[in-house]
Amino acid sequence: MDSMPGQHETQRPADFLRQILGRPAVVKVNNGAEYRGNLVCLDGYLNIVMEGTEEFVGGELKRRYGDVFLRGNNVIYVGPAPAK
Amino acid sequence: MQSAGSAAEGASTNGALTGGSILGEPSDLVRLCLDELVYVKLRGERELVGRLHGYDQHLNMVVGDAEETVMSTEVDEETFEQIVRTRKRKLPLVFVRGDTLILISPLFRQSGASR
Amino acid sequence: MFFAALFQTLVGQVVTVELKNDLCIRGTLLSVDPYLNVRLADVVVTEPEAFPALLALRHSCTVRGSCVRYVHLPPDQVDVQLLQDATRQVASAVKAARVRPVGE
Amino acid sequence: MSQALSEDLDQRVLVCLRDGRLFLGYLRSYDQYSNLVLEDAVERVVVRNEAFADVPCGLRVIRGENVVLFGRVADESGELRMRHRLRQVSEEEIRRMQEAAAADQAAVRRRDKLEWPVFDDGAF
Amino acid sequence: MRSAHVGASSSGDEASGQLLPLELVDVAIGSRVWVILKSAREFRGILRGFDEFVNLVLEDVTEYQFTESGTDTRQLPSMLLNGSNVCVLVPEGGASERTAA
Repeated sequence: MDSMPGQHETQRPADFLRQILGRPAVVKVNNGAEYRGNLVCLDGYLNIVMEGTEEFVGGELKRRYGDVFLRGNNVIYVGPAPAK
Repeated sequence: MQSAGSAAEGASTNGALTGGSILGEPSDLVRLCLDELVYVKLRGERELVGRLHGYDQHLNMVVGDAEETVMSTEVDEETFEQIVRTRKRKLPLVFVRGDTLILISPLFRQSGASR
Repeated sequence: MFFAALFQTLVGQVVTVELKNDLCIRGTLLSVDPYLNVRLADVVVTEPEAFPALLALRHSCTVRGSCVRYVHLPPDQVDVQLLQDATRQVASAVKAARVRPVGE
Repeated sequence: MSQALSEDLDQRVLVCLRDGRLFLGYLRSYDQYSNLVLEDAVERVVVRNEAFADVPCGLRVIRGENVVLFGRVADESGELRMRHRLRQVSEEEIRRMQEAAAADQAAVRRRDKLEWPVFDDGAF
Repeated sequence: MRSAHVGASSSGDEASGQLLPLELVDVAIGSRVWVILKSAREFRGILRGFDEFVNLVLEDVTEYQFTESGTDTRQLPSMLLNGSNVCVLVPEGGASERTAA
């Protein structure tokens, strides 16, 4: 039992989200656009508020937002911004 | 043995998570947008800029004095060139169904405009 | 529910319903239900060249709420101040009714 | 939706579906999901701004979630206005026109592909 | 709503040799999985956890997006994948050792 790979590292979605809160994050939405900014808060529908956000479409910076609310149904994934 | 996905635990994701901000949950940002100028991105390459007069939990909204921008790409019949066409129109008062909404952003807190 | 009540106050007014398939229908609002399905009277399809078959519609027309993109409202018939106040009230009521959020 | 539906009961209605198809028939029954039962139904096949044909399909049950809109067509003037723009043709004729229109669109798509060379295998 | 019995001590089910769908997901925790979305997008990574909506926590992720001009791939250290877009989840090795335990 104790030899199970990665057993101790099990992480539920709620834990994961709590961990990345208040940190730089990347959110990908249905239409392929990507949002990079500070993750301010989110709810169970995966509605997300980010600040200082940049919008990338096809790898190209399209727009900047001070604060932005992303509707959860369009969110494909959310994760910590990869270290540069 | 622990289980990663018990419903009781999972249900807690239905609450809001906040990163030490004045915003307790995402909809708080939308509430702050009331009576303010907002930028709204909709499905189908549509954008609205207007004043937010109302919304509900589905993000259905009523926006006043709005300008809508619709972007469409077309292929030129002759040259086969890709043309991005933007059409703009004024919408004095419009109800927007929430399921088409991708994002909403208050313009008064916007740090930088589009490039 | 909230917007159904707003539409209820607009019964008898002329509105334009724009659907997600780009069809626009103008007509007098007859009724609305909690799903925001709307029923219009004396309907006019604003782009008949795109949807000629719908010219056959006349008397009344029922539109499924989920197919709606916009409803263009008559600005002089909506008290936006009232709407904002109602929105705030509903928002705080919804928040109060929700279970205590986690992560606090 | 359903309280409004009762007014249309036993009327000739036009139903527009999400995939763009149109059906006409006498509304005989419905339920809370606005599933509809049409009697003496026809599918109205329309090609562009040219022509239409009514293809009989008897009794039809239409699933509510696929309905975009519907309304009464009892009024003759509406039908006349429509016929002013679209001439009525036979089922065979409208199928031929549909195929021609589809071929046209395929040609446009092929032109798009020239602009966007998709295949690296020298297919073009 | 899905059943609340998500892999919660599956001893009874083991006796009958049955494995409920979400138990399979539970068993895949800690091993690599291949996730196919409803759209032209796929992910490969180590499954760290999930909830009743099949939202998935993945680690060491490769994202594949299939476009007309080929496949775009990118690497991400970790992510929460929205369950509402998930179509297929395939455990890719390592899982068998866990079932034996």
